[in-house]
Amino acid sequence: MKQYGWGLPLAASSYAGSIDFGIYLIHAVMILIFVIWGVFFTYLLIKYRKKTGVSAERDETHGVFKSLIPDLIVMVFEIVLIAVYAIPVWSKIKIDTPASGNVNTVAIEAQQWSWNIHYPGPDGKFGKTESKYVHFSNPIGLDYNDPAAKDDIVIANELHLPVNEPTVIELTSMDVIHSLFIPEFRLKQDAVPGMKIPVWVKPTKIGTFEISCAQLCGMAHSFMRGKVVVQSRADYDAWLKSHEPQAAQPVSASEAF
Amino acid sequence: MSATALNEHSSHGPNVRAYMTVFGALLFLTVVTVLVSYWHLPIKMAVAVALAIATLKSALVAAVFMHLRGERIIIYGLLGITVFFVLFLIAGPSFDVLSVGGHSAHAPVAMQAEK
Amino acid sequence: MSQDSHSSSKPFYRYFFSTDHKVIGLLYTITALFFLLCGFMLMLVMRWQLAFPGSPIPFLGRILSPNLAPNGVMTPDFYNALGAMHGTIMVFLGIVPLGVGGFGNYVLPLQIGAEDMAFPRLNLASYWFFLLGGLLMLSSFIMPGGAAQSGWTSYPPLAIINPGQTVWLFAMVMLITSSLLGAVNFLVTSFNMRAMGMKLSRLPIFVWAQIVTAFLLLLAFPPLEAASVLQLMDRIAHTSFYLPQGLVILGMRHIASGGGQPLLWQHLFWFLAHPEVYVLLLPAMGIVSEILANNTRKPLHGYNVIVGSMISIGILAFVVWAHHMFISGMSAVLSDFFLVTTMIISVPSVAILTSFVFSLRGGSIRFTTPMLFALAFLPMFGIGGLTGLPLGLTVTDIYLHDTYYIIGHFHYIVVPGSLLALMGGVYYWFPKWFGRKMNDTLGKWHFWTSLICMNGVFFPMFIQGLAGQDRRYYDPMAALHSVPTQPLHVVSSVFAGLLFLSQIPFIYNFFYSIRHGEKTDDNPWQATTLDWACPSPPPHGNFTKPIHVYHGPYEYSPVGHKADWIPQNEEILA
Amino acid sequence: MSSSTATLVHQPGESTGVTNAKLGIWLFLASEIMLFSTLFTTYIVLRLGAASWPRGWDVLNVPLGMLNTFVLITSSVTMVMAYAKAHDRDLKGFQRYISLTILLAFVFLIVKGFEWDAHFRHNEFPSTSIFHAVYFTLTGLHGLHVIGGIIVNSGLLYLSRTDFDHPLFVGRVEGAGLYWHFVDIVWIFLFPALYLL
Repeated sequence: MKQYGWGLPLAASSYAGSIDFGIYLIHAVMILIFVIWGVFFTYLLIKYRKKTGVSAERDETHGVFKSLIPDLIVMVFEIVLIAVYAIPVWSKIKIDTPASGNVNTVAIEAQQWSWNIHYPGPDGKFGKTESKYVHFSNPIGLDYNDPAAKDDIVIANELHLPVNEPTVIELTSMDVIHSLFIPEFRLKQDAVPGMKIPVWVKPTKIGTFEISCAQLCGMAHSFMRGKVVVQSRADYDAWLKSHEPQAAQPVSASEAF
Repeated sequence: MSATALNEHSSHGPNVRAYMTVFGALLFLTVVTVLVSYWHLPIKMAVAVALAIATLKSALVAAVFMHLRGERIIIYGLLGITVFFVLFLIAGPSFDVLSVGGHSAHAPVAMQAEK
Repeated sequence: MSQDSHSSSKPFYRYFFSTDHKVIGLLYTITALFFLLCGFMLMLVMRWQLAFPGSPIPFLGRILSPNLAPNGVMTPDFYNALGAMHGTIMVFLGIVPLGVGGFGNYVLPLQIGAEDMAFPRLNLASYWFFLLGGLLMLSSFIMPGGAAQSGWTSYPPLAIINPGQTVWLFAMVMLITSSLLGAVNFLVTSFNMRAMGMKLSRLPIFVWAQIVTAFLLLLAFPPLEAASVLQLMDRIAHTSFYLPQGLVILGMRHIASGGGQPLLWQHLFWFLAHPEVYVLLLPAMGIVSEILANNTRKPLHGYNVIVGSMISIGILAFVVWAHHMFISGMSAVLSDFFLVTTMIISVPSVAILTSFVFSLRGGSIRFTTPMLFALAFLPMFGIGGLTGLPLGLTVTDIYLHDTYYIIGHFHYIVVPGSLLALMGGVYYWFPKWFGRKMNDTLGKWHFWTSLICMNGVFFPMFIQGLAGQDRRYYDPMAALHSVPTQPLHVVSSVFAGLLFLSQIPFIYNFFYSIRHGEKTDDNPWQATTLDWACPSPPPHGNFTKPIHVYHGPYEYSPVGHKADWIPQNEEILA
Repeated sequence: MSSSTATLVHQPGESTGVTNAKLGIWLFLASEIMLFSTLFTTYIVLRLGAASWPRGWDVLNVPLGMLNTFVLITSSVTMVMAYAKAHDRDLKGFQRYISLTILLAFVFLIVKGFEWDAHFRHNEFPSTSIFHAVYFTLTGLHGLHVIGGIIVNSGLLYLSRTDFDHPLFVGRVEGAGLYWHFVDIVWIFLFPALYLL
């Protein structure tokens, strides 16, 4: 399937398939319901249009509740849809995110009009961030006195992920509400300032995809785009190594940027 | 049914004695609620007690001063629906803050207490 | 402004300060139609930018000041301002005042046989709060800092940082006060001033719709008023109800005490906004039921089902608000609860639509102009409702949230749904307002062109939504995944222009027919409800003879009777 | 007070048995209940989500708050006495009690003014902390409603000189009373929430 077109874009994450199934199923049912009602509607219009001499027949006794049977069928379908599909898949995607301890984790701090991707580096721990350290060369305000921050890598608008491995993204924002939207992964989560929201994804296809912002965040809301590069494990490790800060300066702004 | 007739029916006349007893009860309950808060009970207990006293006081004011006792069904229905929506209005966001506590950068007081 | 203000000679004084519910109803209708036109204009300018991003706007480009549109090309801020004001004007200044203020004020007292509203001066105050709030909202464009730019939902912290929001909040508080005064007036009138014999089971569906709408307005608006006051405090007194700790805005640390929560605003806003969308819908359903019953010459199918569904919509509307917040950082467990309530509320809406379609069965359908609008409402509201299913479902909402799919969904319910029904209402009650009929051929032209153009504007949005086109994008070409669907923007924009042109016959027809329309008698549509049992236009005090109601509202083609209708105030003599 | 409805001949009709004024006031109070429960939701949500929340005793002057509660309860009683007097057609008694209510309302505002002034003097403003923001906004909006009550009651006092025996006057006093008792109930919940917990 071409990457982008008129229909749904390429499905490139583990749960993308189940979301697409839901969208196609509901659209099929919707079109079916609309066609049936449409035919019935036009039939009624043609059959019961005003003919001279023929007056309307009053038939209030005709089963009022009998006419609600189609609604009942739709309601039963909805209840089954909720119980079997919506709640289980929703909890798979949003509720039981893998614990961020032993899984590959990345932190994304959205800011007005760019995504700061923050890798924990080899020690696997994120450095503390303080708003008072925010500086042009240190956009997320990493506190370099904290030992864990020494090896952290912060890159703007370029998220690298290993393929076929779940990654937990700790999503937050530094100023207004943004929304991380990666169409191919069917991933969308608002980045709310003051909240660190874990979102997980397991990419299934190697390639370059697009990050876009889905929540109005001011002037350059439509230009706040990033790149997701899904690589094999080896390439991913090589890329990470190439971006590690060489000599860890104690205090001054790191050149990791 | 001219307007004044309706008045007679619904509020069956004011009785001053009831007003004075409620007045005394309200003053007493205010003193009680202040004293109770003086003991620094644990937060959940303190909230429950304060809420109970406040609800009792407002029930007194509503029933006697606002003549809600002998009122008609439509007023009870109106207040019932409003209170039903108020419960949702308070429960929704509060449940959201409590359960999302894990996400937020500084977990709420309640969550900290349990951790 | 006592009673003589109605008959005093000075026309301006007689119209703008009369406390007669009919004059206020007409004022509401005409003002709301004017605001709808303004909101429509804003949308046209936006559509130009969406169809041809970055190209100078043809006529307007030269007139606009450089900071709004340097050499004709609009800035992103101005685009956001257009988007925010389009939403606010259409919802709060257009459809609600037209459906509730205009039709409700004029038709409700007539349909229940009352001489006037319970509190006429309160009614006038409600109109004046609406007019001043509307003008304040419109004037925010020329205020320093420009109009509000953070969407009609004005989510903080963006709404706290962006300019132009303070005037928006003041205007909103005035509009809310207007709606609250109106709601109190409607409820007291409908409960306390019904004609003799007009029991609740004999109320026309239009009156039921206005009662449920008034309840929604009465109980849902105050939370937004409180939330707006809090946002005003955040903007003016630098409190931080919605601002968490340590915000860094464009590199500068935001000096605020912190401790607030952005999600709090979303909860309070959507607590209003969802009942608000039912406030947009219910008057239209009331109008459709009146027109359907009248033009199928047969009682509505399942009167009790419709009234029961409307009441359950009124109650359930308060417990579904968070389906707008599935992916907004709200707790996922709460999303499951709101998923269930959202699916429950879809049942009464479908039940009403089913009853409307079954009402056609066995009727003798007259395709008058209002009937065309009412009939078109059914399939269009069907599309709008059905496309709500994937958005109500949490899982599919992950992908479809904040995309053009949502814009298509709610526009289908509001434009070919409510607005079409409201226009049908104008054609239906025009003879009652002015004693003259609107021209039919112009009406039919207006109907067919509007219907086609509306579908042309909004149907491509579903396709764009499925492709993931994001909402509120100044430059849709910026995102790679929305480049393939860019031609659809051009299609929508062309149809939007045609939709504007197709309104011209309606505007001309409306003002032309006031004086030169074909004269009609008091009841041109042979309708049974009480609003047609008084002269048109009804004098002050409405009914010339005392009104006594004997039977239900839609006594059409009674068995064994020559005439195929019996007015509500006439006995059924077997 | 010639209201326009009075001049129209009131056709006998279906009604709920509750006068228009009373039903209107109760509907208005229902929307006020929603307004103040939103403010309480804000208080609860912000308190639950806050890292730390000061105890009322340490930050606010609880004795003054208690005095204010007494003042408001007494004004509620004088209001209902004013209604009783109006109901029994006693003009002098009504005017005495309604002026007492207005006076007590002013006392409430003055005491509130002292409290606020004390905070301002320690330069604690709404923007100092989230607690102060909630405190000032809630008590401020409640104060606005008290001012509204003063305006309504003084309007009644002024009109009682001429329209005291107008049939609808007692209903209007009852309506003003309902509103005033509601403002008192809001304070009954506000006082423990802000001062004592």
